[in-house]
Amino acid sequence: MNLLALIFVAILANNIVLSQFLGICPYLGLSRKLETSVGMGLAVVFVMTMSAIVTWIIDLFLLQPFSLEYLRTIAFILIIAGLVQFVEMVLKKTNPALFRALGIYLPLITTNCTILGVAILNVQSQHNIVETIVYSIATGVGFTLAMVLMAGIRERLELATMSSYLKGAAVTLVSAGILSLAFMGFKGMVAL
Amino acid sequence: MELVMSMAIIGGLGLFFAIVLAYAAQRFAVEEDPRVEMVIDLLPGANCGACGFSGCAAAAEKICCGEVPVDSCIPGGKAVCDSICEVLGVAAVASEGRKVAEIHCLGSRDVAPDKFEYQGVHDCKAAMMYSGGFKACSYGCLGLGTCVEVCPFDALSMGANGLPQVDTEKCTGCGVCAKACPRGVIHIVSADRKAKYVPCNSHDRGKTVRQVCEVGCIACRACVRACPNEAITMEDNLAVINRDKCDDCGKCVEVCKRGIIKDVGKVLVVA
Amino acid sequence: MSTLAQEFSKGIFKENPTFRLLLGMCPTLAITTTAFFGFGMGVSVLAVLLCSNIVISAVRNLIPDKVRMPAYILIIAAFVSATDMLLNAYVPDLHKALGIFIPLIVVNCIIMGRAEAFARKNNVVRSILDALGMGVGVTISLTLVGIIRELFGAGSIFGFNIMGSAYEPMMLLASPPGAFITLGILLGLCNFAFKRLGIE
Amino acid sequence: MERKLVVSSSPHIKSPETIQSIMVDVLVALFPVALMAVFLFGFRALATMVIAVIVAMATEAIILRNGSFFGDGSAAVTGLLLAMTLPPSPPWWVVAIGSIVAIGIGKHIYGGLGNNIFNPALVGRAVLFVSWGTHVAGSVWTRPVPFGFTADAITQASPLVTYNASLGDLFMGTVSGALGETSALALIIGAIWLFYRGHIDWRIPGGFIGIVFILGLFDGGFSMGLYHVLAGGVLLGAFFMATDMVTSPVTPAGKLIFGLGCGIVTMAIRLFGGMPEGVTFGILLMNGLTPLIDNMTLPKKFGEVKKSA
Amino acid sequence: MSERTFVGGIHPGYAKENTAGMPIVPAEAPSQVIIPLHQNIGAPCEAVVEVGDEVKMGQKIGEPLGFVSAPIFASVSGKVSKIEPFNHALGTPVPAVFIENDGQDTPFEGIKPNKSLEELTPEEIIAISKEAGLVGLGGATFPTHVKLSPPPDIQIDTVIINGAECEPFLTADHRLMLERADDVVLGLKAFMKALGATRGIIGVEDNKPDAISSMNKAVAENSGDYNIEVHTLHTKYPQGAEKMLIKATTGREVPPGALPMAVNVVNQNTGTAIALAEAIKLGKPLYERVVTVTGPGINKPGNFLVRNGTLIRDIIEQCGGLTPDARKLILGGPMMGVAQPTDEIPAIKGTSGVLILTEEFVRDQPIAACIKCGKCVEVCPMNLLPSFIGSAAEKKEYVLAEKYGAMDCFECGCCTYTCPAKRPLVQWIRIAKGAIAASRKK
Repeated sequence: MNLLALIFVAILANNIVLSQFLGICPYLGLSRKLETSVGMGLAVVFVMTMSAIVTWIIDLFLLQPFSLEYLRTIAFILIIAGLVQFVEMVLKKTNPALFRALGIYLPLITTNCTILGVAILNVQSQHNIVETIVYSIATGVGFTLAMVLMAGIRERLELATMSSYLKGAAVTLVSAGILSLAFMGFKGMVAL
Repeated sequence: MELVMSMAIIGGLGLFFAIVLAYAAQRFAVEEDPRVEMVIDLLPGANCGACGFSGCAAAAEKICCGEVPVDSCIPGGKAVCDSICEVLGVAAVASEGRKVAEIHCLGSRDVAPDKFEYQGVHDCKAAMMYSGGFKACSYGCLGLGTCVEVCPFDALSMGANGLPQVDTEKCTGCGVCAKACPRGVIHIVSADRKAKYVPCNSHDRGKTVRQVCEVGCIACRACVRACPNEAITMEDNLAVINRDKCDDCGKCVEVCKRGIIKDVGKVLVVA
Repeated sequence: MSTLAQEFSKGIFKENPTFRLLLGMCPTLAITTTAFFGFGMGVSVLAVLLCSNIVISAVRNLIPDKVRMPAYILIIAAFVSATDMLLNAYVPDLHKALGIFIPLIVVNCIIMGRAEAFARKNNVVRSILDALGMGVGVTISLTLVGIIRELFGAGSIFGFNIMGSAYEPMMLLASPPGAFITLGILLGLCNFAFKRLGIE
Repeated sequence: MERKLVVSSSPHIKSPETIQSIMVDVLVALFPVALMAVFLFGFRALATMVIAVIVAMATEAIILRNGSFFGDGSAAVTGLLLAMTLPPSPPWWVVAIGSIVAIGIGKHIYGGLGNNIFNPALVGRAVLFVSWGTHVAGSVWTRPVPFGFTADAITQASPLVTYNASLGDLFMGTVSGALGETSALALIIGAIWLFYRGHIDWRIPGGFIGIVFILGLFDGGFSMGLYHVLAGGVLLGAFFMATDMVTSPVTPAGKLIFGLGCGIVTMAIRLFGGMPEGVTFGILLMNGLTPLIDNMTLPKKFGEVKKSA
Repeated sequence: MSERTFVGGIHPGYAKENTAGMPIVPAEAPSQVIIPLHQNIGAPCEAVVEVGDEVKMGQKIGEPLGFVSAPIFASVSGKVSKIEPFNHALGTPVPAVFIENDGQDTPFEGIKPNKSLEELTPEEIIAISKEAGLVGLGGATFPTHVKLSPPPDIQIDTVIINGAECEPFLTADHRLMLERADDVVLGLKAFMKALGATRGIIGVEDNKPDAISSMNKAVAENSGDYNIEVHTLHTKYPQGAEKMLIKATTGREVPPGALPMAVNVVNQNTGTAIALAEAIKLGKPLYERVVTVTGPGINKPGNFLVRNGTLIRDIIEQCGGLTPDARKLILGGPMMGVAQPTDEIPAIKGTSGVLILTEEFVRDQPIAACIKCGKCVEVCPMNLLPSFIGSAAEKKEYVLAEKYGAMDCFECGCCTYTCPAKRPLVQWIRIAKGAIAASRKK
């Protein structure tokens, strides 16, 4: 039950984008088309889970024993950077279509704060390895959900006639704000 | 001890990933042409489609693998062509000069009336679907501004007289407007052309033209006879000035009964 | 010399990271509940940006192209860790408020972006000016968002009560949805203002 | 024939219905609800409604600058609907800001009527709820006093907090609550008018109310199912908010899914959430999902055979 | 019999009462007829007469230039004065034969009665329909003999006579069913024999009870050993559209992009059936047809037997001219008819009605944004999403327009009729269809 609550909170009540403000850059940049948003979402789920596991292990077996917690930021980002570059190479070879769709954002997944953020949150909240995996996947799914919702909205807005000043990031942010309002309904639904 | 450990851990991690990535870089190497990126940067990025591809990136790819000539980018003109040649390391080709769009109709609503009242989508192509367009002259500009809408360079605007005008500074001669115009009123011409031209598109016989427009060419041939350089010919009831032969002497302007041989600059300025 | 001045000023207006380049949006939304937090975050970013730009531009010719990204990240991460500790030591309140967003400065696109786009191609002097300009741009933007949200969301600016005691704060602006909506509207206003001022 | 003939695309006849006529119909449908609100809560309710409507229309007129105050009537509908979700007498400036937010942020940021993604009235209501919860939710519900135009306001907890109102009271509306949500009778009369005029489809309110009823059964049997339908904003939401044309799906299957979704989220918030009521959030959430729902429920074309596996 | 129908559709004001009670009267033959040489879907015709030739009524003047085409006949006797392009109902001028009427109406000597239906073979029936220049008279003008020649692997089992006449204002088919019911049955029998069909259906909307009883009577008297039923259809537009009519009468759905023969059905118009009956009984080719002249803009509406090539202006004059506020001239019905820029247009085989609308019908209403009310989705008989197609086409997003079903639209106009935002959906869809077709060709 506790794990279910963790999933629920990570996806809905404490959505990584809509209430924790992580991963806003790809959220604004890649939510223009449904296809890319799904692709990016899945890439994030994948990278996030992998990096969370690796960083959790490193933290437990390398940093904590030597009480080097202050090295977390630097060690984690190193791991994530390496991991992402690895994934990038594999993806480029095995799925060029997806690679092209994600474009410059795949290298920027390194600088996607959700990945580092979730890695740090995991060790900060002292999740065990199961919780870490569940939380990472759920957070990634929450990110995907927010992306897909926004992609749907933006695809529809493509056909709308609106002020050129507001088109793009501005109206996306406002929509995210209202979505975030709607997600507030889930607040307090599950006590962790 | 702590210092040593931190250095060891960070160093160790760095080393580990360096090795893994070095291996992966070889294992998953993907061949790609670095020149494509460079060519994309050189292209104007308007994605106007004048080259025949869906966008600048697609065109860059084709240019790099030599499938299309280096001067395929019409809006970029000579400057872009030269820099692409530089990137690709090929000899610069003699590209044609800069081109611009020219509007070949003077038939604003007051001089060229409509034959019926059109209601519906405000778009020239859409209007053409109903009885061939509402303007009595079947060759003249409908004036619904489809060309203005499609111009990727913001170079066309609708004049107060209901006819489009070209901002020759912004116009790149990409030809998107000419393709969009269902009546073929817009011609793409060399930017350093001679000034004189016949801003009419009508191939109707003189009698018909008189009925539908006050400023259309009636094919009276006066200009053809007057031209000392034999630069003017009558092509399908429309006077056409060959600008290679024209020397802007202005004799045709004097004899034209309809007063419709104009200097390019002069008709453009319509308040 | 005017180009040097431009290197500085472009970060404030023409290429303002927040309002023009849309970089580093996460902290812009998350920690701007008060003007002070926004200012603190801006200064932190400025410091990291300045240091990393200096180092990267200084060693730019030493780093092989293939591994430059990991190298940059390491450099940036080191300065972020240092900033983290400094904040914790001297302004613990701010440190607590900014929370996870301090380590996340590492992945702030502004810093990486400047390293990749500017510091690796330019000398130290230009890189310093660039970093200062961008950093000041970020600080101004974050503080501005913070001021607006604090003023309407709490009735004060930098903790000083402005609106009087009768004012009932609009809690929306202190909440996550308010952050999105405020920034969205500000962005629209900026686009409008920049267009009017002729800055594309 | 002195004037030229007109040529246009077929068809050459059009139904007399316009956006304005639809909006007027919605206003007419809201009339019994508004009347009931005044009857139950007195002139304060009337003042709230008038402020909301006037400010909404003024905001729209200023933004559009087309010289028409009433315009297509959608601003009046938005303003009135917003007022319906408010308690009888919030401070006037709360109502005004709600209307401004509803029209400005809810509608015109997206380019005006037809383009907005979220129900403007609910955007206004949600913003007010988050900003000044003490004025629009919590313990501000007034006990209704029929004909009690001069009586002092006595606050009373919402039936969704107490769970002890009688079904009869809930049906007539003699319970505390927002202006437009207490009287099921008035709402049903309004809804019948909308059905009669063909402006709402049964699927959205049907799905919404149906699922609320079914889920309510699990909360305590038949009477609890009815209680959940009649109490709070379910009927107002189902008949007037969720059916907002612009922000709900256009496909038949999508409408049903939309209604069900609204009901499920509403009940989830009611039963498990931190707030007594969840209609606003449920509908806003489903508004956000509407484009996706539309895309996933494209109707089967005439004559199209589903490919058998 | 229970009412039959389809899903979707609209109930516009039918406005048929002005002409429904008016018997068909022959229109005066004009002093000159102008007969366009392209009067059907498919290939045009080539003139087989020359300027100066004397022609007789019913003489062939245009020979088809392809299989999907039908010959064209002189509708008066007289002298060919010129052959040159002239205005055409489709918008662009096409070559036309001008005949000066000598007023004699001398019949062409080649016109002879054929054998009785019992003696004719299916091939002979098809040949007769081809030689008589029959085309679908509902407005689509698809050559009849092509419809009667399905590919050998398709066995048509049902022939449906379209007596729905769902277009508002028009009453030509209604009158024909009242006045010529026996010929309708004879024509249907001929169609069935030609196709080897075992079932004949006459579908009539229930707003024409007199036509239904008239048809029932004629079927009872004349059907013989043919299995013919009269179906009462729910009155709803577009009940008479091919696919909707088949759905309503047989329950079969024609797949998108396919022809009725895909579900073993052939549709024919009431007028076509009568024309075939006349061609068999009298040998008379198709040179005149019944046209409803109606609308609020005409002084004396009515149903007229109009000769091919009569100018609409001449017909209008016979009907007492136009009212002062007449502003729109439509050939066909108000839902799918084509507005004309001038009254100098000759009536042709496909001219089922002349509709004159007045000022109040042409008020140019501003196009508002789509409010996604979904009313167009409700009424679309093809189950498409007209509002989305329209919005996509407005923004020139034709790929999206195709996804929402632009290519399956047959332009019945229900969506535009019903749209409260007054969006020109059909026009946008038409533009999208053109753009999609063009991109497919590439």
